[in-house]
Amino acid sequence: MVSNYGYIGLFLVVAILFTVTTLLLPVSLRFLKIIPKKPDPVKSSTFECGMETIGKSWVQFNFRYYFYALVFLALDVLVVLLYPWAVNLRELGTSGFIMILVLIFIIFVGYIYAWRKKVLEWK
Amino acid sequence: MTVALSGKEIAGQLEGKFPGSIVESGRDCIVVNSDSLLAVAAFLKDTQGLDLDYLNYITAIDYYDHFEVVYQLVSLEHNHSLVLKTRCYQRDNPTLLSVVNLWQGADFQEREIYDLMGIRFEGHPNMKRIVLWEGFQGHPLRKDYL
Amino acid sequence: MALKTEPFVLNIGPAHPSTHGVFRMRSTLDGEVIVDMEPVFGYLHRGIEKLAEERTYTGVIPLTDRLDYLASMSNNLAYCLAVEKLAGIEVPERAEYLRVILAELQRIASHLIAVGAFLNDCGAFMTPILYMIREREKILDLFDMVCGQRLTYNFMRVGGVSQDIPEEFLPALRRFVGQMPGFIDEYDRFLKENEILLARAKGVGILTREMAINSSAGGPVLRGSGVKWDIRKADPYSIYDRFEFDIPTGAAGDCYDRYRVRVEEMRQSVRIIKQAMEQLPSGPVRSEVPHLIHPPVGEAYAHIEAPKGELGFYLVSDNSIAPYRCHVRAPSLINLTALRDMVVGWKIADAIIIFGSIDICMGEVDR
Amino acid sequence: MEVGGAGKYVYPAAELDRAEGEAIEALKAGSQQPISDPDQWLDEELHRNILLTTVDAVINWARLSSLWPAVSFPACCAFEFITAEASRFDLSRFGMEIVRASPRQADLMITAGTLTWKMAPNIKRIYDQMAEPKWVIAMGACAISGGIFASSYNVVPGYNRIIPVDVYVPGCPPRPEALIYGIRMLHKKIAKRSLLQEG
Repeated sequence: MVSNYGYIGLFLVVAILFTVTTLLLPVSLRFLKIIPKKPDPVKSSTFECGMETIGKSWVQFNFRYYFYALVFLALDVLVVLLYPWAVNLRELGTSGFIMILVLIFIIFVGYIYAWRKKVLEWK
Repeated sequence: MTVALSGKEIAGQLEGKFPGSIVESGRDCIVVNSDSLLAVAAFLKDTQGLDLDYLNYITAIDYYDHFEVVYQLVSLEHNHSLVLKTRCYQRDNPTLLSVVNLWQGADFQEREIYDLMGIRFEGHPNMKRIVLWEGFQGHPLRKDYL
Repeated sequence: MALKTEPFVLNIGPAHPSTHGVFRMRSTLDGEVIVDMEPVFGYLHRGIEKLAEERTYTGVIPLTDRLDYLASMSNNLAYCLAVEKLAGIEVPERAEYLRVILAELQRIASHLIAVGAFLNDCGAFMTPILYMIREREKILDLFDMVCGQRLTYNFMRVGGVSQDIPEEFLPALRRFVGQMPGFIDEYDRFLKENEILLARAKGVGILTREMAINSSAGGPVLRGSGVKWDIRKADPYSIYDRFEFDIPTGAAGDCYDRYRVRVEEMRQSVRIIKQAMEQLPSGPVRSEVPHLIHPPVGEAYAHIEAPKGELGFYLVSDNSIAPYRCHVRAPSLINLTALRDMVVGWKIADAIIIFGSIDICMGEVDR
Repeated sequence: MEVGGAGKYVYPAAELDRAEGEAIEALKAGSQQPISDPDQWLDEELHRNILLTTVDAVINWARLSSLWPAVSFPACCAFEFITAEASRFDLSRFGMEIVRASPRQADLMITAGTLTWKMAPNIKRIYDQMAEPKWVIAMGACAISGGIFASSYNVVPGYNRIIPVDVYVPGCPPRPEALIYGIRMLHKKIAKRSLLQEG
């Protein structure tokens, strides 16, 4: 049992190590003066095919994009939860299977509701 | 074989409808004075026997004392074509009537003639430079452009 | 309840991977849907028509190479036809056949890039275009054999062709003409009923028949809308009346029809090259034309069916060694007239495909 | 779904064009003299100390073997560059097969094509927005000196009026082999680079 948690601990350490190095690498290289640093205002302005941007992009756009995001979020969480379950399906046995069925059923009800309300149709 | 309609025959028909609009009619082209251009063009486009509904190209030539604008019109069903010319004599701010409402294909070509040759087309929805930028001095394709 | 949304302006600008060169669409967007679009040109305007007025008639030929740099052979052919019509110069038989073979090879090469770039815009990233560039390399080798250059050939002269073809050209051409239909069938097997391509291109960017004629579109754009108009049949120039080939036309005038028209045209071009190869006579490749031509005072307009549409040269001469005026009827610029009406109402992804299906070349648009 | 408030964020086209025109005129006035090429450190004797050479070598090797080109394709040379990228001449042997649309991820600008005054501010802006260290290959006769169009009223006689150029590749258009030779010369140039003079 301990070795299983040991694996998770190892996985956690590697994950943290990886994120920290990728974040700190450019900072340290810049500190060691390997990466040249020449900031100028044009370099930090947004790139729009070689032109200056026109007007503001913080504008009010269509509300339906929000529905897309919501439906995606629901189904994405379901997928994330399915992965670990699918990996060790045999150890969990039928009780694990029932739990997952309940979870899928809940998300399925939400999906049917969104479908009936014609959320994704673009009027 | 695209038959080039003979200028004389078409000029004869036009003389009846639009008296005084034909300045000169060569072997395969008609020269129309500029203010009756739109009427003649509409007639050429809509009459049954001619229906020249395809504007092939518009170009302008600078002959020092006058500009000559050449339109080639083609009819896709009858497979015949006609060259229509107008002349405008002012040098500083030449203007002509735009044929965009008859043939939408004239849109960019007229803007390009304005940009490079300096001939303004009245009635064009978007009459501004097409290939050069707004602050450009002069019109490059003119013969007296340095 | 009305959803209040605000438009914002986006530059699908000059340095954009899918605008086939330096073309800018200043589009006003409402969310993803294009409300208004204004095409902006001029980023490659080199003033070729002004430069042509300071060069001799033969000196203008290298300029015409750089007009539509994907179909330089066709530009040379159109310009030489115009000067020959102006000066009344005869062209020997062998030169006529060589011109037809090279112009049709150039049409295949240009259509390969057109179709490849169109599929690239549809999202089939780099796969089809790499296949099609592989075929185009074979054509560029043939051109390399003939005139030593891969892109800007400067091969045709007033009164014929600059030099005869080497003897290994015909076997290589025979091998290419044998393989090419197989390659085109290969593309069709992948792409003809590909449901992604059908979903993305069918019914998108409809150019109706009347709008196509009214905005004087030409070439595959016009034929895609069902108008059977091809200069090689309607007004046969050089010796095109000796070959049989048919003209593919689309029905609905959407992006898929224009794509199908271009693929079919490649097959017809192979047919023409086969017939031209058998009837290729021997003899001189260039009539005696003085180096400095003095055409009589007057004007002439000659047009050909270039891969992108009707390419014409309108020359005015005043009996001097340089053209008084050399106007180029650029098919790409005129095909773009209807772009705004085809794009408004669609999303950005569709606008990129509609623009790709018109297949323009910026060297010709801006001249 | 009515589209309201159009005036607030959408500026009239004429005003935008005029602003663009002024930017072009300003740049045209300001860039009459070519910018000197950034290779003055190539020939003067380099005082390297031992410690840095291995670090130099590793970093230079890493940089030169993964140069990603930025999108700046005005004209005919673009298609020689695309065929150089394609399977026959295969630029991915040098780690260059991805052409980056945004200059943020690019460190090499291959200027394939004629530069006109209307495009000059845009090219300068893209060059400025590229991350350091960046290099420029001027590909084609038009990029070096305006080429066949040098006498035109709208052509910039050479990219070095606008941006500093590292390697010039002549030809109109240069064959892919010539471009690859130009890229190899840039690799040699990068290999000579040392951290001392950057600091």
